[in-house]
Amino acid sequence: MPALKFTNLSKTFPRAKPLFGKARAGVRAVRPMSLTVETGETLGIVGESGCGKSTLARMLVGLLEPSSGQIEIAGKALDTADPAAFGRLIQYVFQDPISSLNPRKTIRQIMETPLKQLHGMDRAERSARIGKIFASVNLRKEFLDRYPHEFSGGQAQRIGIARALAAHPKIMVLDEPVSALDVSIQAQVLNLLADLKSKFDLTYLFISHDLAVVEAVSNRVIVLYFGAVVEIGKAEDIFNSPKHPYTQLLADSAPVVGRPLKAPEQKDSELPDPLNPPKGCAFAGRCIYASDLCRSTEPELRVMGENQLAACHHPI
Amino acid sequence: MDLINWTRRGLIATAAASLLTGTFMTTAPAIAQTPEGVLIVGQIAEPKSLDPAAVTAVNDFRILVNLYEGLVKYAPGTLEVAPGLAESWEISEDGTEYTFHLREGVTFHDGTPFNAEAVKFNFDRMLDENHPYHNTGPFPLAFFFSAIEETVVVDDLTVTFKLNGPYAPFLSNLAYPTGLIISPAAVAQYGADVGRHPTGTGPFKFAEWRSNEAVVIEKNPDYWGDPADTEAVVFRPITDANTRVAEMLAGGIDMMVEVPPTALSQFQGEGFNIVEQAGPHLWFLILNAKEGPFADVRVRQAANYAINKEALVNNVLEGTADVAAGPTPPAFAWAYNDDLSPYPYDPEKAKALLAEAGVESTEITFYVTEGGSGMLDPIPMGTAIQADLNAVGFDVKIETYEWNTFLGEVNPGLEGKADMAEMAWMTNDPDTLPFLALRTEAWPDKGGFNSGYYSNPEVDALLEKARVSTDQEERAALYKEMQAIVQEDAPWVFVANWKQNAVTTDRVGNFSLEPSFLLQLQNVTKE
Amino acid sequence: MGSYILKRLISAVPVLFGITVIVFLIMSMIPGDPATAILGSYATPENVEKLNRDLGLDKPLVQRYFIWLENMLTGDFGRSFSLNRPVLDEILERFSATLVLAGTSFVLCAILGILAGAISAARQYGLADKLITLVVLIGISIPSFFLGMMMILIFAVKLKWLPVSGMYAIYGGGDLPDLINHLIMPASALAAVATGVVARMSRSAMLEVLRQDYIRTARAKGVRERRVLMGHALRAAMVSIIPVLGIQAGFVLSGAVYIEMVFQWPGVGRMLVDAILKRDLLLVQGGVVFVAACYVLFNIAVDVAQSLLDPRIKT
Amino acid sequence: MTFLRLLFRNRLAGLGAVILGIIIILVTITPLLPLPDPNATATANRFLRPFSEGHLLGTDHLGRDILARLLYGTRISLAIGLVSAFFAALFGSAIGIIAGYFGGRIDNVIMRLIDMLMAFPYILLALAIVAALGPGLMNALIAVAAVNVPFFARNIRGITVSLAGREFIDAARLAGLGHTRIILSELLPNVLPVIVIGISTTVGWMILETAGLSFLGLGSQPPNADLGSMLGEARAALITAPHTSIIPGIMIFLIVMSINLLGDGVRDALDPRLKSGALTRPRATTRVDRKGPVPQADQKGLLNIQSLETQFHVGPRIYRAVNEVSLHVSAGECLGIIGESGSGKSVTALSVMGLVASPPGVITGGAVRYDGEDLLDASYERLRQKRGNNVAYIFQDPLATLHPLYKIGDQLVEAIQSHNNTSTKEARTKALELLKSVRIPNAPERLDNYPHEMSGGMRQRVGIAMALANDPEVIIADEPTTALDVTVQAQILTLLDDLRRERGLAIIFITHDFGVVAQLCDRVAVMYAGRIVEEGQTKAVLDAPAHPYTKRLIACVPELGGGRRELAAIPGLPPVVDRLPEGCAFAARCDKAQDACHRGYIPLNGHAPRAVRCLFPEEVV
Repeated sequence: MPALKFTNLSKTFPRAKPLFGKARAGVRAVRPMSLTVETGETLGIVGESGCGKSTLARMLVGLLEPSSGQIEIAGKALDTADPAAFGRLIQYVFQDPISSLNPRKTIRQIMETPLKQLHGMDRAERSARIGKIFASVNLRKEFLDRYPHEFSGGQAQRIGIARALAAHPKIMVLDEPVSALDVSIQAQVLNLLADLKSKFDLTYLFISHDLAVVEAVSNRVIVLYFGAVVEIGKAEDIFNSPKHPYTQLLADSAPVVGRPLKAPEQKDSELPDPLNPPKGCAFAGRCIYASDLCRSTEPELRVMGENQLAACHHPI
Repeated sequence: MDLINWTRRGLIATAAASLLTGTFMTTAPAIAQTPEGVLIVGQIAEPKSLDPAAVTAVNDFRILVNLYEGLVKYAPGTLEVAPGLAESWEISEDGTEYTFHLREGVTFHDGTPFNAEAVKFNFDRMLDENHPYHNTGPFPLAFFFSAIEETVVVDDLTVTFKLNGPYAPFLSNLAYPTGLIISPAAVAQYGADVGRHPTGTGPFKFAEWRSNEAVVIEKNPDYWGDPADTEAVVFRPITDANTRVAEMLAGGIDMMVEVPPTALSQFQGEGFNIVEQAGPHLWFLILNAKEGPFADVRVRQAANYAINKEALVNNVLEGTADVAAGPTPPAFAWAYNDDLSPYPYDPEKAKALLAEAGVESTEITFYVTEGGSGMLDPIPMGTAIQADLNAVGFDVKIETYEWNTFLGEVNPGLEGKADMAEMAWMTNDPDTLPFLALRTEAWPDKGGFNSGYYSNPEVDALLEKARVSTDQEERAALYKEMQAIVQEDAPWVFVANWKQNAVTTDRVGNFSLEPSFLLQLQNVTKE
Repeated sequence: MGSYILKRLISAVPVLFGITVIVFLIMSMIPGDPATAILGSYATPENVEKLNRDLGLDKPLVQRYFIWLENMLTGDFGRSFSLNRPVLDEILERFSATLVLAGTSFVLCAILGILAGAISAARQYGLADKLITLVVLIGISIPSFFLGMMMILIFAVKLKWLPVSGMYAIYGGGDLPDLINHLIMPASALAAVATGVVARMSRSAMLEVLRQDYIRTARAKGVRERRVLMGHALRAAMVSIIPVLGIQAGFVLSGAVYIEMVFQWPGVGRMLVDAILKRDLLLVQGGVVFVAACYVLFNIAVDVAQSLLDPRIKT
Repeated sequence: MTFLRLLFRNRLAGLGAVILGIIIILVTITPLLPLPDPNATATANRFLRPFSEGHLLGTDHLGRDILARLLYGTRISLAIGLVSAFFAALFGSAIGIIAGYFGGRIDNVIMRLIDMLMAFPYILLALAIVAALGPGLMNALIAVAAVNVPFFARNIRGITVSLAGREFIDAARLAGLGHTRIILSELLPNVLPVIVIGISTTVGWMILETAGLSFLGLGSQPPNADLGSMLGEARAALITAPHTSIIPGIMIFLIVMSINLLGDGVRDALDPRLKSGALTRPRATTRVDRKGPVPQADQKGLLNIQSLETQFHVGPRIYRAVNEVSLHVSAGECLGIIGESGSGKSVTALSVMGLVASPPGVITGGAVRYDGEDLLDASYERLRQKRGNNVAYIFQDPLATLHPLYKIGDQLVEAIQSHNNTSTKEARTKALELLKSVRIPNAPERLDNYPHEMSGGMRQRVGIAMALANDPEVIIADEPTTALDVTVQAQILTLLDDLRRERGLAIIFITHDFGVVAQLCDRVAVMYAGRIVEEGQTKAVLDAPAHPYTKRLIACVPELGGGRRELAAIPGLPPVVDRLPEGCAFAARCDKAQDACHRGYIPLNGHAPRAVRCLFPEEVV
């Protein structure tokens, strides 16, 4: 049974109605997409700013009401009426570790909330559980009575992860969990996440803009562009043999030691305007392979090669 | 360094600017002296209207009497009735018909003639609900003339009022500003706005009214009598007493009325003249004779003894009032009972009376107003009275109300609300105050102002009788008897009779105050 | 921009409508009635009742409200009984006086306040800063009416530099110098607190802005420090100063009540206080709606100014 | 207690606290003082001047002792001010929090209502409330509190809106908290300081307003008086007996002033930015306070940083952000500085042109020589002429570093005109050329754009164009691509590389990304805890890192194409630069560290350009 399944999930943000004339079309942050995440899998979600990856993540954990579509966790459709029900199934780790911790609460208070609210534990149970979790994320127990501002980014992110673990979820959505951290700390946290996954039988949705990081932690990777999935594939394949030109562009753009500097695309290309989306393939304006077909018809996600899907009329 | 330079420059510029302002202020024509021949009067408020039938405030009357004239007027310096627009009059034997012979050749400021029709128009407008201009009202003091049954135009210069019964104060009421005659043509022309376009027959005619700045009246060159001695009079409403005093001291006005007692000492030096005049005014405390401690006459007397009225008039009011002895002010000389002397200040006696009465609770709720016509510093007065009463064993709690709320609370009667309330009346006839506020028939539920529910059949009888008597001596005797009884019964605490005051600069000549509290400026000069 | 202004104007309509309801409700809650006020000492319950009936005050509240509203929408604000003239005439006349006073004070407080705040920030902890801080502190700690009274005492009564009260000299005035002469004291007394508030706000806004990266950018470009402060920093600080100016405008307009009383300024504030005391319902209602409309309009103007200054605001 | 210490560090707040304290003590013990009855009238003794016998401050119009009345009046005024501020804050904050938290329609309706109340002239509103309720202190209190509710509501709503968007609120929802709990346990503690600040800064105002109402006769009932009604009562005698007005006036002034001073102090003390000195104005140039001797010029490179030391002095703490850093760059050369956050790389860069915010920054040693001239010694004007003209900067976040309110054309023109007396028209032409040179499409239209109207990549191009405006010889680029997407980053890096080659620019490029360094820089310096730990030709350093830190740092960066794997993390955290350990700063995290590493000074050794600061380097240099 898949851990998480969503069908036709989409989000459109309405825009203020102008004084005159009819209501304008909303901004389609996430176009209808369907996906299945297997139990125990790490699904990497990669894309540049504004591609809709955070919107998607927030819908999955119930922080944002989808405009359409269903979410199923462990075969059961999610009930939006009870926010606590979400919390026991799926948890979220935020990008900015400091701002996700209430500055006026001690770490203990922060940690206790999900235990109390989601699992109704008494004081002794909570204390024991917090001890276990803290041990597993390599945090010392004396940190519990300190306030968030006393911690470095890496420590704060561990606390964030610990809090998510406290809910004892099946699935964790990790939204750029390391992008605010220094590289030496980033590696610590990524390794920790990998440990926890096996230890607690978790399923990860790992969101990042950093291809190398995604590649290093994921089983499968999906590439988002302009609110839509453009490519899905195994982590080891997707950047080595991308099918979609956008994936190719991403791979080529990443600065890699030993690779000479070159501009991978035209110098004057601009991103599509979300307020005025182009017809057809959203990437057509930046794509060297773009044809008239691309500019008129939106490509569907198709299977290309083994276990690799891409939405492109002219795959590489 | 650039950084320091510019801030320094900024500071220098600011300093220069303030210096400039300074020199501007000093070199600017310091307060211009008020011009010659123009009298600037500091008034206590903006007039409500300059339609004599529509207003009730002395403040407004002070302007009106210079613009308008009535059939009769108060003789200068007295409250006696003297000819005005009517040269003479006859009263029928039974006292129900008054016939007036009008002065010839008088015209209104708009050029229309003054005649018997105009007189009839004026009274019908106030009294006849079907009169075409009755809707230019309301006419709050129309009841002064409610005795009039019919106004008859006998000929162009003769008019007769038919009354529904003998009514002694009628002539006196005609002399009151409500009886001033307005031009019918002006009423027809301006309708309800005629109050902003006053048109009378007086020695001054209306020039201009700038809201809350000034009402300007000019000499009427076509006046039938002696022309005014100033070119113009400007009435400036300055509601804040302190600002009024400051204006006077700074030379912005030539004359101010109702000088706050505390400020009087400022004008005792050179350059100013203080003018005083006692008038028919009584400042008193209504006592709730129906319930509470004051239901007992001894407690009411105790209150009269307990309050140090000498201290109030001499200290709080700085000598701008005399101690009142009874319900009738001495200004009504003919009706005043000289034999009465005020309750002395005798706290021991008060305590004794209180003990004798043996009231259980001496808790007193005391309504104090914040202002109001004739109220003479009501809050300091109230506070001082509270202290005096507390000193003999009362327990007085003050509640202050702004004047209109105060009237709304007091006029319907004190029952169930308060034991004592401040009040002041200025009247034009010895009949008015006791008739409206002391009779049993004048209890609030019967439409009177006897808010303390005083009731003494003897007093009732005396007052009814005095009202229909046409013989002044007989009336005087009745009033004097009434005063003695009322003083003894002490339905009120009789506190003060106001001596109205005014201050003028020494450039103002020939000015005196009238006992009627009106401000006749016709003969005033201004250098 | 035009449609933005229009949109703001339209959105102001419900606010104004709400204000009419509030003012009407409050006035109907006030005890005492106009009839008592008209009749004065001679108000007997009987007369009062009759007069109230004549004035149409015996009708149900809701009915009275809609009659009033309907008349007002057709431009008829009714007739003030305490002044015995049409409400609108009186308001228009008095409102211009208030605008002169409050407008001058507002301009004073804006210019002086921003200047003082900017200088203060630019010379933080320097002598100028300390001096300005001190003056500003005094400014915001003195009740304006007390300041006004003291000014009259010193400058008008003792020194005789300035006229005590009024808007124009009664005779021989009426020109601009005369008006300015009469304006100096009330306008500065009224502006004192607002200037202090604006200066403090400007100072902290400037300090806040001076920490921003774009100030460092400007310096890195080699822009002269004067321009950095008075151009870059002040302009950016204006974004947070302007809303404060908007609020201060409200305070100045409201605070004019005291000043108009102390200085006998023939303005609308004093008129409204009198009208409340006299229970002159129509005058209060009309006047408040007028003042409120003015305030709302001014705030729209502030928002428009803000959006002109700050292109990031969507219009 | 840090709060009190912070509070009293502000001497004016201390003064306010002292004055207010004295007043509060005085009014608390007032009933115990040998004072005459404040309500005892003695009208014959009215208007006694201050220092009269038995009446220290004289008597009022009824002969009552002013001192006694003043103290009793102050009690009332203070109580009213505090209580009304409290209630205004209570209701205002509740409304504000609800509106701000729920947003949408609820917010809209509430805020429209607040708008209505605010549009109602507040004195008239108070007056009407008092008229409706009747005069009296309680009613005046209600009125004053009521008219101030909107201001609290607006203020708190603003704060709440920004807090409600913060991630910890989302986190609380995921932890299963309902709205009420979130408001009470998550939002309120964060809003509370703002409310306290609001109260402390409005109590004074409330006292003024209550005084105003009392002045109009709507406050306390005789014989009691608060300060406002004392003033109101005394007004009639202002000219005759000014002391009766001036004494309560001064009292109001003292109370309000001391409350304001204290309120400012509270505000500053509760404001976390104060601790970091963020509310002090940065000077036009960084403060230079060199203790040691100035290093001699050694003719290296065009821009030569010699033994630079920059510190941050925050209270008693000294953060040694940059320690003995020597770097140089020649024309046409690109020098990379790499390091993690807090390593001092940006501070080094900003120190060059005196752009480190000061306070708290101080340059305490070394020299920065441009073409041989020591910039740390230069006058402000001399430095200003060099800024942008000879040495230009490109900063990290192009949205924050461009002025949001100026069109980019104007910002470019300004950069040009700061160093050249060109007409605006000429400068505009030049600006257009610049935009074209950084390859901005539709350059003529872009001149009239505001920064927020452009994408991140375009903004950074503008930043580069601005740096090029005066044809500088040196460009210091401080993480110019960190905030950008990879595709955009690639374009910007190419652009910079092209410019360097075309114009012969010397570039100092600061980054934390080895890939970027590898692609762009000729030489690289690695910084750790404020010091250079390794430097050399880029290829040499990357291929064979000598310092264990460098080596392990390279190892823990995942590289594209490596597939799924375990990463070689470095344990521990970098040291905080105000408590640097003796010896090697990396020793605590280094698996090769020995006792010697924890002792003494470890110099930078090697043969130029290669050098390493390690006793046991991985490679011999």
